[in-house]
Amino acid sequence: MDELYRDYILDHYKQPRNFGTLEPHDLEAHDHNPLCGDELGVHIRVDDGKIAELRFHGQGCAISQASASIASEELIGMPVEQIGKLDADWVVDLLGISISPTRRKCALLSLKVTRGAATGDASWPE
Amino acid sequence: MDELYRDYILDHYKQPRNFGTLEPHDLEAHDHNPLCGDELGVHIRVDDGKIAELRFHGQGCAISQASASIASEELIGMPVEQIGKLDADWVVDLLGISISPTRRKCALLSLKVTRGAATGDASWPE
Amino acid sequence: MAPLATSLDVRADFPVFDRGFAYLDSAATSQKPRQVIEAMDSYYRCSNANVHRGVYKLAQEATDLFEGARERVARFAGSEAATTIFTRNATEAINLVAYAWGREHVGEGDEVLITQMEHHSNIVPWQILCSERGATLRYLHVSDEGLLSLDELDQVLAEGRVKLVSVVHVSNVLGTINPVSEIAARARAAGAVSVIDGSQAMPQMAVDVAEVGADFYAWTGHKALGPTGIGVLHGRRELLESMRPFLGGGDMIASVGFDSSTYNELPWKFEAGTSAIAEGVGLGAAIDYLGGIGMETVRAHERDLTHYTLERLGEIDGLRTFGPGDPDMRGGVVSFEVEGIHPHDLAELCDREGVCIRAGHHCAQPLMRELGVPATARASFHVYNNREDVDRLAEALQKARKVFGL
Amino acid sequence: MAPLATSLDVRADFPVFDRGFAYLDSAATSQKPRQVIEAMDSYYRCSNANVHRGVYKLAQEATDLFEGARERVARFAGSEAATTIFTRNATEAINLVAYAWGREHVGEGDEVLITQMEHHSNIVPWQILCSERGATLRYLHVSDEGLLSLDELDQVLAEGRVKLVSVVHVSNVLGTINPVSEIAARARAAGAVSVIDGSQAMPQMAVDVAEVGADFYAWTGHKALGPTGIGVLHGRRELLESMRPFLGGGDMIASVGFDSSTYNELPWKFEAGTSAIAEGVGLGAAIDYLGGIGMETVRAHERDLTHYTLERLGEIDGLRTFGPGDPDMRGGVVSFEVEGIHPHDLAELCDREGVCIRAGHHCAQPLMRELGVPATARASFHVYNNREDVDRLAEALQKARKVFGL
Ligand SMILES: Cc1ncc(COP(=O)(O)O)c(C=O)c1O
Ligand SMILES: Cc1ncc(COP(=O)(O)O)c(C=O)c1O
Repeated sequence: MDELYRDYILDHYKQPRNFGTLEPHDLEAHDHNPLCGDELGVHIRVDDGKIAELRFHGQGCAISQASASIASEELIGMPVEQIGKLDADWVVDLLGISISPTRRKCALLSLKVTRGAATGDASWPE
Repeated sequence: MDELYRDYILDHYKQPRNFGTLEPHDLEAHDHNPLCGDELGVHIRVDDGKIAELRFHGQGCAISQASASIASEELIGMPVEQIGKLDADWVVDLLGISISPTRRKCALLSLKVTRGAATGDASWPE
Repeated sequence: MAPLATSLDVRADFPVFDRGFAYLDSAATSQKPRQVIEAMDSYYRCSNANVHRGVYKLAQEATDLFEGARERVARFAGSEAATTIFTRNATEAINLVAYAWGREHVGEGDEVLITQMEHHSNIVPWQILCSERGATLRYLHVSDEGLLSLDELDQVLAEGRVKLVSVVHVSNVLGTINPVSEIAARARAAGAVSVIDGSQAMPQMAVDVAEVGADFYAWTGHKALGPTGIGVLHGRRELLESMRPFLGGGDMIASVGFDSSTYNELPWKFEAGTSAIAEGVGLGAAIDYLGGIGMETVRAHERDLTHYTLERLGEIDGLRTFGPGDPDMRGGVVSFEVEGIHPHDLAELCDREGVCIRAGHHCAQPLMRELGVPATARASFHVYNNREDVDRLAEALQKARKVFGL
Repeated sequence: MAPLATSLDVRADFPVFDRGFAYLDSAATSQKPRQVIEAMDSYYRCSNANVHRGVYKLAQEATDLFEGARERVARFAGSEAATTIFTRNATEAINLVAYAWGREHVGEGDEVLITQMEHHSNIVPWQILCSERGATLRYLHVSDEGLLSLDELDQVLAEGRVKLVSVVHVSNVLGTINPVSEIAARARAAGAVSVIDGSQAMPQMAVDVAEVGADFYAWTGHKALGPTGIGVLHGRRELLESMRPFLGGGDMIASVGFDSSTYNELPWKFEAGTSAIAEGVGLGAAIDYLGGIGMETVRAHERDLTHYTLERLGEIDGLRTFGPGDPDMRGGVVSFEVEGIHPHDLAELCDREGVCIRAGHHCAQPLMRELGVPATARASFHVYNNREDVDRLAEALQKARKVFGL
């Protein structure tokens, strides 16, 4: 089996969970990966300080899409104030594959926009 | 004896003929050699279509100063309309030394300003 | 299958291929032959000195090497030394025109006309100029086959507001070879100045800038088998002479007073500070190398590989190529997408097979938007490529489809 | 005679010396060690690809080499990668500030303050800026010993109109080492932005730009044992972030729309088009080489040679040197004149003895006017020079006097 393009990665890429838009929403952010032109946006509905609903949208490579899809399942239900504390390792561990330096930004884009929406901090997760 | 710095070259350098200014004068021009910063100006008094008097002034290396000094002796008495026809070989032959490409502009500066004064053509003699 | 038009076999001149790559990214930058690397090497080892003002032999030698290269580059391009300005790259060449010509001649209500297939380097300088001067930036459309329309050009020019037209000679995404001499002639007839971005053209076909007839022609050394750090701007003499300088500093002046300065002759008036000397020498060696092969041969080789690539990629399910179908109308670059696999993943999977292709927007985001894709994959060629490289690409793409379960 | 401070013996690293020259023109450009030439060579032979956007290994390798060099260059200079911008040369670095900062902040009635000892590259950009913006260019005086006066600086700043101060760190004619951190601090206190031209300083002494504390610090690769085609601008982050870009094109954008674009992060926002990649790699190797020797050692060596040169030249009748007498106050450059022999002739006669010196205005015509000379001769040093080179110079000068019958 492929090291990077594991079945579940391709599955999330082809059938991404929690993709689309959310109207109305409480939080949103949008960003891109300069390397390959991936674009990703997020809409979040907050309820009682927690992420009640979340939708990603945009286009990108298998890694960035799968990362968004997989992360979305963890993010829903999480207290908003916890989002700012999530770091790069959190996503990379979630993905469960080893990520080369070239693909790192693909993997981190979903967390970047989610943090951007929740905290306004648009820097790359480290 | 030195190939380039022959005695008569150094003699003209140290005691340049026809150097100074000329007031009043009929024609004048001023120019420089970008390579080494030599500056040379010329004042000319015309009488009956001929160069009656001529004075160079400025600062420069032995080659440019000697070239001006030696040329001045030929130029005085020459019909002004003949000046435009003088070419690079004329000066180089007058100097009587072999001029390397690097020193060519030094040798030609005096003819350049003289032609400039007589014809308005400020290009380098060829 | 079309017969091999030429049997160029120059790969041994390119040391990088010892690593075994199928390098298909020459539109981004070309590989360099030994001859170019050695020319720079030997410049630094034997003849290095600052140029133009040195009295000693070494400085004269360096000056002769550098200015000799300029003369050969000028001749190669159908221009002359005085109107052949060395810049850092094509981007700086275009910016030079935007700053030194544009800021003086483009004003409120004027228009600058470019096309939807321009590289960012031929977009952003004009955006900056237009926003500074209150002018409007307009774009000629690109048809579905990747072509410009001269009729549309005529219509826009007829409106009478266009001050400058800037068009790419060969598109780095579509491969389209644009009719640049017609475009330059129409611009001139309409009183507009013309700029041609020849970054992809000069490296791969015989270009005579005098024949093209544009006012400015820009290209870049590193795509033409030459070094990084050097580009070229050919300009029409009268324009260059009338323009104010761009960058100020050493070498571009005739004399400097406390309050003002007078400027040097062409081309040095536009070359401030110490030149890219070794890079000039390297570019001279590059065009010597290309001239040795012959630009007709280079072009025939690229045409052949493009043709073959279109054919081989056509065999792959779900693969779509962009740009003109006719290899006579396109340079050595093929952009494509494979349904169900993002270009980034394609490039990664090709890399695993030693096949180097590019994925992304190719510095042409407006064109990507027109094509309706976020990114494409792209294969591009130069003299060292052969059909085997294309075969390796086709195999890698088939493998990629398998990985993605397609 | 002062004892040899150091016994640097690195000449074997510099292939050009096989030709036997006493090369005393490093202030114009330095020679390059094998290590620098080989780093670029190996970049082209093994790792050449365009940087930043390539997915494949080769492109990643090239990016790592280039950006790795930037990080080392930044560290060498006491700066950081994000605020270390690669330009073509020091001249372009200064023009970048004049265009991107100057045009936005310098207006009618404002003043730009430089000094009489500036290189044309630190004069002409400001002349152009001032004439465009209706501002005034002012010059701090140079004393007979070749020094600036901080009192005069204070007085001019106190008048309250100075928006920008730009001063050379080490003069390429006088050798003077200026008190640049005092100057930068006073400029800041007066609300002016400061620029330091470190073209001659960075190559020959330990410079920590954070310690210098200026807003911008410019230098050039080819004088620091590095290649031509690359220069460096270190800038204060807040200023760089707030500035509009200078050149537009590929690589400096985040995204490009039809009408406008958003710009990339630092440092790339100021690097349009394909970078001088091999040159970056070469500059990285150059500062590694200098760092290996140690900048304290480099400085001690230059100081020693300067001292020795002042001593040896002092023995020659009719010879006058310019600049501070104290070698602690000057870098490795000695300008001089010999009564009765024009500098151009001196340089020619030295060349016959294999001694390379420069003659002319050294791109500092305003200073020449102040010194009251049309030109000077100049000897300058770097790590590969030794006392024997100076001895050869002294002998050549004596011989020149004989030729001229002095
Ligand atoms: C003091 C000084 N400033 C600026 C420069 C310009 O450097 P470059 O020509 O590499 O831009 C030089 C050297 O020529 C110099 O000596
Ligand atoms: C069509 C086109 N124009 C301009 C450029 C810019 O060239 P450079 O980055 O060398 O300035 C490129 C390549 O990147 C190109 O393909």
